Amino acid sequence: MSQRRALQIFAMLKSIIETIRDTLRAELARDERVFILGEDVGVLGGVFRATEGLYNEFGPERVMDAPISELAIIGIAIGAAGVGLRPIAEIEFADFIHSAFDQIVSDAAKLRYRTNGDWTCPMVIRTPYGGGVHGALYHSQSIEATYAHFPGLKIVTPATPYDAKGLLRAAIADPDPVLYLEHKKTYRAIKGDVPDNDYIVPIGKAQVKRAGSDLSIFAYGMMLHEALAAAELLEREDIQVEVVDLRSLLPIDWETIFESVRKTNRALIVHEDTYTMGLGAEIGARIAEEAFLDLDAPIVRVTGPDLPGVPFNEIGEKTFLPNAQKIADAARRLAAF
Amino acid sequence: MSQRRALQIFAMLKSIIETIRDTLRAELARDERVFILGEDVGVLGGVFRATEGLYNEFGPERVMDAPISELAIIGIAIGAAGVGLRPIAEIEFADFIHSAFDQIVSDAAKLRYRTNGDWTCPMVIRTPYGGGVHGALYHSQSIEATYAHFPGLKIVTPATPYDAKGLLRAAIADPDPVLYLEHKKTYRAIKGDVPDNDYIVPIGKAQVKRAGSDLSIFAYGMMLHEALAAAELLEREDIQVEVVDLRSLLPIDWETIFESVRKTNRALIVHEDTYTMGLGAEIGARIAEEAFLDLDAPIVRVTGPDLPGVPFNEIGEKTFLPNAQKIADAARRLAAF
Amino acid sequence: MHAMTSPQLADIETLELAMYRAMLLARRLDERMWALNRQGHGHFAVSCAGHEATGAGFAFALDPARDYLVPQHRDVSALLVWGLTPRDILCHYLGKAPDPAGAGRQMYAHWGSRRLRIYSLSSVMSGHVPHAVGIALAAKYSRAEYVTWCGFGDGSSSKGDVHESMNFAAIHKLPIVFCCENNGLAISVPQSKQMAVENVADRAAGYGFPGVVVDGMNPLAVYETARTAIERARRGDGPTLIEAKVYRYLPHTSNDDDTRYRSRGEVERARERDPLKTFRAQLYAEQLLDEKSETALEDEIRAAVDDAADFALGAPELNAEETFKHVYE
Amino acid sequence: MHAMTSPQLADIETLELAMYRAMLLARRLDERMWALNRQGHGHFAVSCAGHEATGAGFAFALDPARDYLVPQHRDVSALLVWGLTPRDILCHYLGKAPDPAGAGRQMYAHWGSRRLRIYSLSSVMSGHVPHAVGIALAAKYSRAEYVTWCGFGDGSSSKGDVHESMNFAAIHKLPIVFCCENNGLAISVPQSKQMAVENVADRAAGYGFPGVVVDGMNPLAVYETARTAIERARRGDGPTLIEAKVYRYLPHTSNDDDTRYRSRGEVERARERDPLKTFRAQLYAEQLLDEKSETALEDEIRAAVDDAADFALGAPELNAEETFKHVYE
Ligand SMILES: Cc1ncc(C[n+]2csc(CCOP(=O)(O)OP(=O)(O)O)c2C)c(N)n1
Ligand SMILES: Cc1ncc(C[n+]2csc(CCOP(=O)(O)OP(=O)(O)O)c2C)c(N)n1
Ligand SMILES: [Mg+2]
Ligand SMILES: [Mg+2]
Repeated sequence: MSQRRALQIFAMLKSIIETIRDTLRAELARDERVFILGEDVGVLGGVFRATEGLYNEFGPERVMDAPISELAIIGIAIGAAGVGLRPIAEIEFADFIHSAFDQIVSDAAKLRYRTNGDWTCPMVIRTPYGGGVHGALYHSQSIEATYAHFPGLKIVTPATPYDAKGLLRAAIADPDPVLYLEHKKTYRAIKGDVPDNDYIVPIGKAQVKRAGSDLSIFAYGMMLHEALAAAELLEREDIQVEVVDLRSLLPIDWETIFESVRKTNRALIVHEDTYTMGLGAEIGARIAEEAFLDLDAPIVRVTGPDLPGVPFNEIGEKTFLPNAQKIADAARRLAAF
Repeated sequence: MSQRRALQIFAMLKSIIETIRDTLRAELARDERVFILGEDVGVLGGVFRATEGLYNEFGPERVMDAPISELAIIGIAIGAAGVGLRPIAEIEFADFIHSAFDQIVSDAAKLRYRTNGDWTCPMVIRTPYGGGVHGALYHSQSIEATYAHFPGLKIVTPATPYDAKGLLRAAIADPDPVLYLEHKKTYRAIKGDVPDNDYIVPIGKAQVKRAGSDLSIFAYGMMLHEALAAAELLEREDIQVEVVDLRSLLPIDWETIFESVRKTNRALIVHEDTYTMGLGAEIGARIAEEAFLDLDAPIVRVTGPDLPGVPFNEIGEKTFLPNAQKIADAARRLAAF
Repeated sequence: MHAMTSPQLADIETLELAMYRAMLLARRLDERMWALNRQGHGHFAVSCAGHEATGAGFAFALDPARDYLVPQHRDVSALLVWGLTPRDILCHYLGKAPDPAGAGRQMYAHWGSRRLRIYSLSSVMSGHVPHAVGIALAAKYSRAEYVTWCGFGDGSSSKGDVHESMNFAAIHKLPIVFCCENNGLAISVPQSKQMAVENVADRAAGYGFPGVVVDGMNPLAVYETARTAIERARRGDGPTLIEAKVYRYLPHTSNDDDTRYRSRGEVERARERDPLKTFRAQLYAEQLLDEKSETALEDEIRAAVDDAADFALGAPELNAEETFKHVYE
Repeated sequence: MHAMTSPQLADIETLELAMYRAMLLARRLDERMWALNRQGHGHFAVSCAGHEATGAGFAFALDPARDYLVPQHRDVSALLVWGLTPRDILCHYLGKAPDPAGAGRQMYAHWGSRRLRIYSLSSVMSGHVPHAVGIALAAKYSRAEYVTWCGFGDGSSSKGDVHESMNFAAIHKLPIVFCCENNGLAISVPQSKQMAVENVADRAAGYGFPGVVVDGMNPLAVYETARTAIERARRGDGPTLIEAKVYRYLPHTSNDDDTRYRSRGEVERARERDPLKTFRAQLYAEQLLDEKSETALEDEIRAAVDDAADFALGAPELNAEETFKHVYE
């Protein structure tokens, strides 16, 4: 295919941000109980334009601009969800969700359990996370590992437009609180086909994106694409890499992970988040517990380094973030083990 | 030794709560920059009596009662630490630290890094954590795993009076923010000898509490004592268990862990906190990465179950918490693997 | 004298007697819990003694058939009006399976019942205040006619949650009443170390809605103040902050020792304002109560508390299997 | 006319001229950053245009040799008075190694310099407010004579951090001045959707200290108001909340498009109140400035900005090795 033709096709595909917007629009239209609450989601249409046009279409009660009050945004959504609404709370950047940590882990995650199933919290929290856009320490964070420790919550993160729609619909339909994490670098960089029909992508199911026999890479979000790029590099060297998109981070689809390890006997986990106690910790430990005898080599993690944040400066940022090259290097060593 | 004599000795030993109080008193006396800020730390002397008598001795400026404002308690301590004081912030129960999550992870942990070492945060956060005292969901939580994900922080938890003193002194002397976690069930249940001299227990060093050759148990806080009890049970069955008290949870003393695994070739990790993404995740993954070839069996974790909280009801609480029996059962299986 | 109507009042009864009954039942349940605690039954008692008039006052001003209650932890009298039974309360106290708040998962005083429109509390002070605002937002959103009542203590008022919640409720003129039950203590910390103002109610002006101080030891005063605020909310005119000045007679909880931070003299003096005493005297003066009817009432209440204690002591525990349920749907 | 003294003013210069210089330098630096941004240098500009009078007004009322500044992100004019140089500011803008705020680790407008007593900012709105209170507490604790100045925006005032901080500062009568720079917007959210009141300053009464509204486009008015508050703090009488009404002329940041949420007409009308324009006219009227001295001033400033831009563009980057430093001591 010519480069020109490829660019034409790319232009026809949908971006993740467009997909999220269209899905939100459809859900607002479909269900009166659904409303959006967040900073700048209204007139501005969101700092990333995820809600562009929705304020005009659905009005200020369904697309509500909030004051800078992350705690209240989440807490109010919890209360409203309890009495029958279906709030979609937007946190402008994942880095600012920390102010609402208590509400999420003490209330949203524990409400059903503490009330013996009496009160529930069917809400979605959408938030952009991740680095690579010169966002520095406070506009680059990956927050999944922190929240993956709290039973009662669910966490998903799409890496493709198809999953962006399917997982968002699943999250809104879910009877429990779902953290829907949007890697901000994928918003416009990743495009794909998005069917018009009302499919969902079930929460808790990973997807093998590329089959391979030499080693398995487990990744999600933007890093899935870096892992796929690494796999292509390695194919030229005759290393056959299997790449699994986790998609759901709580619960994790252990069966798909173990099956892949049973096949390749080598596991490499990739995430952008820092190393110690990143999600790779659980994945590594779980494999070492439940698929130990299938392993022919140590677990390997390719992650951000144990630094307090991603620096603003480009060299600092590149130093911090994993990429296809760093993944390929680690995979090469693992394959040769 | 007669039971009576044993009880007499026990009465002469110091409890962890007494040790903490005495150490705080000595530090307040030694260094004018040290002050205590927290709810009910003053006239009441703390809900667990950790600061009993200090208000009378040092006055309301050095032992400050705070309003119910966890965020401000931590934030104010951060500011005061920056300009030369040595705050010891007390959070009444670890469960309520969540309101200050943003201050701890966005500021205390990142301040030195984001300012290129210019501004720093030499402060201590003391807080009682852990279950087994009928505290239900919100007076039983283990919070170490959440915070162990944030480089820039340090985390310690003593399991003995000796370490309670040595680690508290190390924490106060440390130029970086230290979370000093006190398992509330150990406060009065665990007693021991506490030397009068000015020793410290260095942050970042684990301790082999009991040598053994068949398997290694890694534990901390109250669970160290359950692990030691399990090891005694198993000794009667001729299973020789090595028990390591981690003491420092960030940074973790990997060398001591790997050395133990190299010796026993079997690793069992115990914590009270829930399973998924508990600290055992990092320990398990790290062993699977760096000591993989030393392992003769899968990693095993004995932890709280993946439930949103510890129930109030005693049966529920017992169902939740690990204990010597549950640890011994898992260790028996691991030794036989 | 006060022949006011209340949404949930049976015809035959005067409002005042109904209030007194709720207050007395709350007090007697409280006494029973602390007695059970001393006998080794239950791990954790939280007293409502001193807060009963406030609870009874506002509960009768609301309509439990439609309004939502997001209570303060000491609101036992209100919860009784709302429909919780003595059995519910003692099962909750003992953490037994029939406990409506969580089948024994929650500590005592962590209320909740969806059927009764009582929102669930965690232990985190003020964490429930934004939930109340969310419930009120849903009323406006759905054009439903209920009002949300949200209680919290003076200590709790210091938390940022309260600020963000009040501010949001004000912006959208939500149908909610905030009620600060100010007993002058956050465990041991006196009001002077919690804030530099005399009245929490004064904060309302900074959000743009009325703040009112009321004598929380007088159920009729609370009732009147609550009515005004509730009507304002129902009209769509937005929130009110009511500050009810109360006194906490017992230690913070059964784990506390209040002799460390307040004198017995202070507590004794406050006994003179005890609403159970002053309101009883008023009912006698108004001839709504006499020795005979009081004895009958006390007997009835004692029987209800006895029954509840027997029921709760004999009720099943949370079993191990149930412990694993209700993490997700 | 205003021959007031200021702690850091050189004798030869009037206060007004010094203020004007700081404002003009801030504005010209701002313009240069946005120009550099359009040319592809730097990723992120945050404008101070419209906030300069407030910054200059309060900075001259403080004493940079001893007082602490915990700034609002748009306080460039104050930071210049405080001792940050144009080179510092443009190195910070470009994230270069000589950036005093963090050697290129932080995004622009995340100030900090320990040497200059400027506390470090994160991006988290209001997260710095409790730090300012901590610094003020340390003054009282150590009987040191400094005052802490803490700025934040109208948007930031909604966060619980501000509530808890003001409440604590009030209880202990700390030597601090809170300054809300109210430009009526939190990115795109207008004040009417942020709060139901006209003045953030009105909240001070709920904490027990004075709240004052001042025209933040008038540096002398800000100076006077700040002086009163600072003197009060130095006397040990506690905090003040100053609300400076300002206007933000440019989009929120270089990533924002403000045409989506406000009309060009509104922005144009606000230009009439531009402090650079009105204060310049005043200086002309007071014969403190004329064409000749203005040209000299503009030339001097242009030279300083050119020098800073050259320096910053040529300055070294944060290197990979440095990236790993300063996690712990
Ligand atoms: C966020 C938080 N911090 C601390 C505690 C511990 N605690 C429980 S009750 C209480 C005092 C509450 O005071 P107030 O709100 O005045 O209510 P009162 O008990 O006096 O009725 C405290 C500090 C808590 N539950 N939550
Ligand atoms: C806690 C938090 N939430 C959201 C943001 C995103 N954000 C950055 S600046 C800003 C608006 C700040 O408004 P204001 O405090 O009025 O200051 P201004 O920029 O108007 O001067 C927002 C919402 C943030 N930085 N921090
Ligand atoms: Mg109180
Ligand atoms: Mg603003």
